[in-house]
Amino acid sequence: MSFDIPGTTLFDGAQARKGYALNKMCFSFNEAANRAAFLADEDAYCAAYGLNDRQRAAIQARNVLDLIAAGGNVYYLAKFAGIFGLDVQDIGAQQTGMSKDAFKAMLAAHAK
Amino acid sequence: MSFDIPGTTLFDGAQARKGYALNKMCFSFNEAANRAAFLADEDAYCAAYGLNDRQRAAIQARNVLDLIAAGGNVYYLAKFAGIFGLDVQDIGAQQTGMSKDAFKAMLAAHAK
Amino acid sequence: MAQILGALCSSHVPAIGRAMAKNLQQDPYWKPFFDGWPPVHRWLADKRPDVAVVFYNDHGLNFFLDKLPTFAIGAAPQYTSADEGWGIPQVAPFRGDEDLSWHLINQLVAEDFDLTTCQEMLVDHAMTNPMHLMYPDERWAVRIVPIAINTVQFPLPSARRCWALGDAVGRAVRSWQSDAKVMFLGTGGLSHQLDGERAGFMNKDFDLAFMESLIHDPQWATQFNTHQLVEKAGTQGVELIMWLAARAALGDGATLAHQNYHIPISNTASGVMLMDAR
Amino acid sequence: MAQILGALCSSHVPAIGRAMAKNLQQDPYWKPFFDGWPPVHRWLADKRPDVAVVFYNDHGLNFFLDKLPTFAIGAAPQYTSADEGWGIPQVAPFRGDEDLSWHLINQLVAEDFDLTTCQEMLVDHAMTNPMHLMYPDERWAVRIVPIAINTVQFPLPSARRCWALGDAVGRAVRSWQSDAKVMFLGTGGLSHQLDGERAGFMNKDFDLAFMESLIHDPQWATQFNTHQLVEKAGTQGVELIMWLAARAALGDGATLAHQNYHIPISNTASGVMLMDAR
Ligand SMILES: [Fe+3]
Ligand SMILES: [Fe+3]
Repeated sequence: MSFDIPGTTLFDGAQARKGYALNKMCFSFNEAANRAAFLADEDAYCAAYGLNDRQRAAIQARNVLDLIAAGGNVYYLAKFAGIFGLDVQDIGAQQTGMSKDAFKAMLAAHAK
Repeated sequence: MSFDIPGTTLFDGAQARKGYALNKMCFSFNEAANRAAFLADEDAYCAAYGLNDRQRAAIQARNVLDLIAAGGNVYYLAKFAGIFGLDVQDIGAQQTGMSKDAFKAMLAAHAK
Repeated sequence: MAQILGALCSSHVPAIGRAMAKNLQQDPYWKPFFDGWPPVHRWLADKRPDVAVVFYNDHGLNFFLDKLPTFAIGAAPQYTSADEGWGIPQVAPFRGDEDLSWHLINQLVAEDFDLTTCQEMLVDHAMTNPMHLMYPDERWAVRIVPIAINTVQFPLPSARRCWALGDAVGRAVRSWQSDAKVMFLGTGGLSHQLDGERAGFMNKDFDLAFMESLIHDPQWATQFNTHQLVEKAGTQGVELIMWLAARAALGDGATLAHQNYHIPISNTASGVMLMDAR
Repeated sequence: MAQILGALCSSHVPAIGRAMAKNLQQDPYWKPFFDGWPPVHRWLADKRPDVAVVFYNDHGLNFFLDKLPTFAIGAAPQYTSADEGWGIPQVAPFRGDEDLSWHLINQLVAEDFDLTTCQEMLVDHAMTNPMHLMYPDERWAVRIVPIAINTVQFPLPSARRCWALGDAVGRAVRSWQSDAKVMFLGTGGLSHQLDGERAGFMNKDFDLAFMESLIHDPQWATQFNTHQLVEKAGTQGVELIMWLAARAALGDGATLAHQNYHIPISNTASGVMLMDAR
């Protein structure tokens, strides 16, 4: 289902179907042991969850927009980002193509 | 909540609260490895699930009415009965105080 | 638009699976039950449904009391059976119809049904036995969408609410952009009780009245609250709400294609009922 | 009969927990946000609620897509937080109010809310942060009943349906045979979006209009469908349905006791709003 809110992908049934394996892997990162296992052998961990090539590439690139396009849900992806100590401003900056400082300035500008 | 259907305990919130540990243990019997672990060391298995004394005694006695009184739900208890190869007619006979043959005859009599 | 063929309702007790595994179809105990199925086989061969939306109840395989849904719907590409505690043999996996699953989820949530959606889901004897009875060779000719209704923990959804669910499912199927032929399956019942000193209870008069009502006065059973249904049909006899939901999905008017009623199989009064959509 | 004191609505973003862990309350970035809380502390000290019914959304800690409920309600003696993927420190466990949980389950299922009941349940930052803001010493003075509303996967329940849920919860609390003093908590929002090229979106005008509406035209937001709410408030701003449910639970009429609005904390327009029941 396509949507006419620019820059926005709603996580609907179509996304959920596409992203199940990816989201299941990211859900597993709630546990520290799983985060460590991912870091120890990223390829094996992704293979165990049956990621497809597109998902695997997006994980490898740590690219949030690609992960969303591959069916990722931001709530689970945030746990993946957490492995690298990235917060929501880091991933906001990455997705909007800004520096983190520029992204934070943009956020603050909404106060006006 | 008490109920006026004789010989019947509805599995409602009061029962669910009382029986959670017992039902959780019985739910685990979906898996063969857990059934084997129970048989290998019944005390340890019951302790791991935190059964109270009443539940422990009912499990020990393999007594379905006692298990229900202790908060057991028949759907999960059936998995416990399965460990011993008991079917629903065995547990029906036990609960009604009949021999299995007498219980089966009673069932067949409903056809009239 | 999708076409609705009819609804099949059937008991699902575990003993059926054991009887099939042991080839007891001609055994005197089982023959009156299995003799109810050839007309269903002819109907399936004739109508050739593509998809079955299955109203059933989980018996503590996929759901536990930590997350117990009133209404759960599968949205998985495949559903498998599993050991339920008795080491029973597994059957071949079922193919899901994800397109229909999501269409139903979208339509039903929009109509204020508070579904639990399941992209992964084990299905128990309440799915496997009726499917196995329909297709004895285990070559499932239909894709499925499972809809599980809580009968484990009270409060259960009322018969009235289950009718509303089935009605909404039926309307959603009719609005589905697909050339698929769809049937409904309602599994459970009829009267029986496994637990308590009342174990072994059955009620032939009520069962026959209920079956009759599905043709001539289909909302008849919605007059009863859950406690009344337990009183009349037994603690597990309340599974008749699956039949009610399947009948509701047919919409206005249904004609009886076939029925069979037999006491006892296992602890249960068994019923089979096949209805054509009008 | 139980007495309803009021409703507190608040943002819940994870960064709040980190700020509290680092004692940043007087830091220039955080001060405008934390300055919104002393009036809440005075209200709590004055009113002394016994129980909080908490409308919140799980962010993938307790629920996954294999069993994703539209509405889930806790019925546990205790609720604990847990690592959500960032190794955040856990807070003290929360005591549940099982009596109220089951009273709500019985009343709500009877009113055709298709709940998923949870006798065991982990609660995430959407529970811990607002509770920690209310009780900075982590000595929770209230027992809780958590009610989780799906905001993870579309279709979400509509704003209208969430209003109806809150309304039914409020009526059920008023019929609860107890001398407990009950408050409602709605956590989430206000406008923000974490995902996509639109990340960083906020909408001050809409947020202020929404907050104002809760006092003078409380069902105002129910005119919007979920897509409109995403457009106006962002993909995570839809969490305002928690505020709406909490306000609905108050019933007719509510008076504003306190409010605070500040941009930004983390990626979010933060709001705090305290309403007295009439
Ligand atoms: Fe059954
Ligand atoms: Fe949130």
